[in-house]
Amino acid sequence: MNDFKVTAETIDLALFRATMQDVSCGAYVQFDGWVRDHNEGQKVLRLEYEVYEPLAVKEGERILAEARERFGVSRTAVIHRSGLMELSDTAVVVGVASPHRDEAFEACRYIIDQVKVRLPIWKKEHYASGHAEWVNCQRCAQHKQERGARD
Amino acid sequence: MNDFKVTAETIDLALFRATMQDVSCGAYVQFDGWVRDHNEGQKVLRLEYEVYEPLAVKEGERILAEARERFGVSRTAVIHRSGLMELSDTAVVVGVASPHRDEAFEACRYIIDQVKVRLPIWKKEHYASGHAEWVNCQRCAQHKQERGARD
Amino acid sequence: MNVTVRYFAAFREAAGVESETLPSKATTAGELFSECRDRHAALQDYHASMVAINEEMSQWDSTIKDGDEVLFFPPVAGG
Amino acid sequence: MNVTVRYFAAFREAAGVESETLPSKATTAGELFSECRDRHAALQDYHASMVAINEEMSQWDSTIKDGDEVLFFPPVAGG
Repeated sequence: MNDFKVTAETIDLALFRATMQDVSCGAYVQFDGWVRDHNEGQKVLRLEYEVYEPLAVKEGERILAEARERFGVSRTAVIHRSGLMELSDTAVVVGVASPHRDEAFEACRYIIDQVKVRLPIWKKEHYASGHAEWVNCQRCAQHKQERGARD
Repeated sequence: MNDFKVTAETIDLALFRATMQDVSCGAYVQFDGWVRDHNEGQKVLRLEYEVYEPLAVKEGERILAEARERFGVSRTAVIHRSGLMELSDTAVVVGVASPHRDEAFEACRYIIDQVKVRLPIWKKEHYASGHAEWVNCQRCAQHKQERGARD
Repeated sequence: MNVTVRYFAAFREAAGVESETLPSKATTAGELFSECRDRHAALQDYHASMVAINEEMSQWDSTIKDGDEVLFFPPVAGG
Repeated sequence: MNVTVRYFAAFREAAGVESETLPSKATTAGELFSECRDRHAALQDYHASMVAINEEMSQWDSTIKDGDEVLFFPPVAGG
């Protein structure tokens, strides 16, 4: 099973969703991360993701297994982009199908939070100023801490 | 603006998602309600939704405005099916776009919870036994109560 | 006074009619519902049900007046 | 002993190399990183960074041995 995928191509969202379909499930929650035009006051022109694929996939599969185990959801999948991306492109998609919606929301949230802090993936933002920078996820660091405190 | 729609046709999910795109948003959360093959131990063959459209749309728009107000999200939309539906059909889709994901998850959750308890929409399940029944949402009643206690 | 009542879903099936205009002495939507139960014994209680008056979601103790259209909504299950 | 080090993202740009095999006296991944900072002054501290040894996510106090491949991951930002 390889439900965590990395791709350098545009993510095929219709295909992704089709693979999540499950007649025993009443709830499907999907998170899409989009390339947005600003970050911390700077105008963003494009993004670049560097992914160390062997470990990103291995650890990504682990995250999905944890989500199924913890929340009892039926299906989980992620596709993460690598390489250069333009504004509004989908950088990551997380899908969770479950009989009921409580678990689907919780598992989807868990997966994207973990993806942001545990996987060897780096984001470089290219700004209108001509400058480019590797970005740390401020909010994510915070989430990690909060989760640490809860666990 | 009419972001809350009712339709007797199959929901066009690709079109729905395209209308949610927003270059100022980094997060998009979508909830799909699917027709599942069982409910409380009974095998379900198909579903029927009765919708009183004038008030469902009016109250639905109100729910979306509340979500934007409470959570500060950028875009919200819902399409709800009416009429006869088969297994795995999408009965409802909720989309929320926001600069950050916290708010997108919370607003999406808020909208679907409210849609389930506040709108003049009724679900009739047709069972393998030949029997058919108007369904009350047990979990929803519970959510309503919990929310009431919090508010 | 006369009011028009519309029944939905399980209420419609219990009442056996979709809509009816009837003379009423009720002052509230709840009282009107009781009168309708007298006409249609199969109607359940309005516990957990909702009511709309002239296309506005209302309360069971909302006042009704001559010519109102009152919609009886059994327990809902959207999504 | 000899180990192979791979730098990613900001670390690669700071080190100016993608990978290098070097002699080391380090017993832990953290000590190895310090040796690498001596070679490449632009490398930042490993605060909030991660390390993998032979394709397994590891800790900065994990033991390294001759022939290991050690991957230095600067602070990540998936999604």
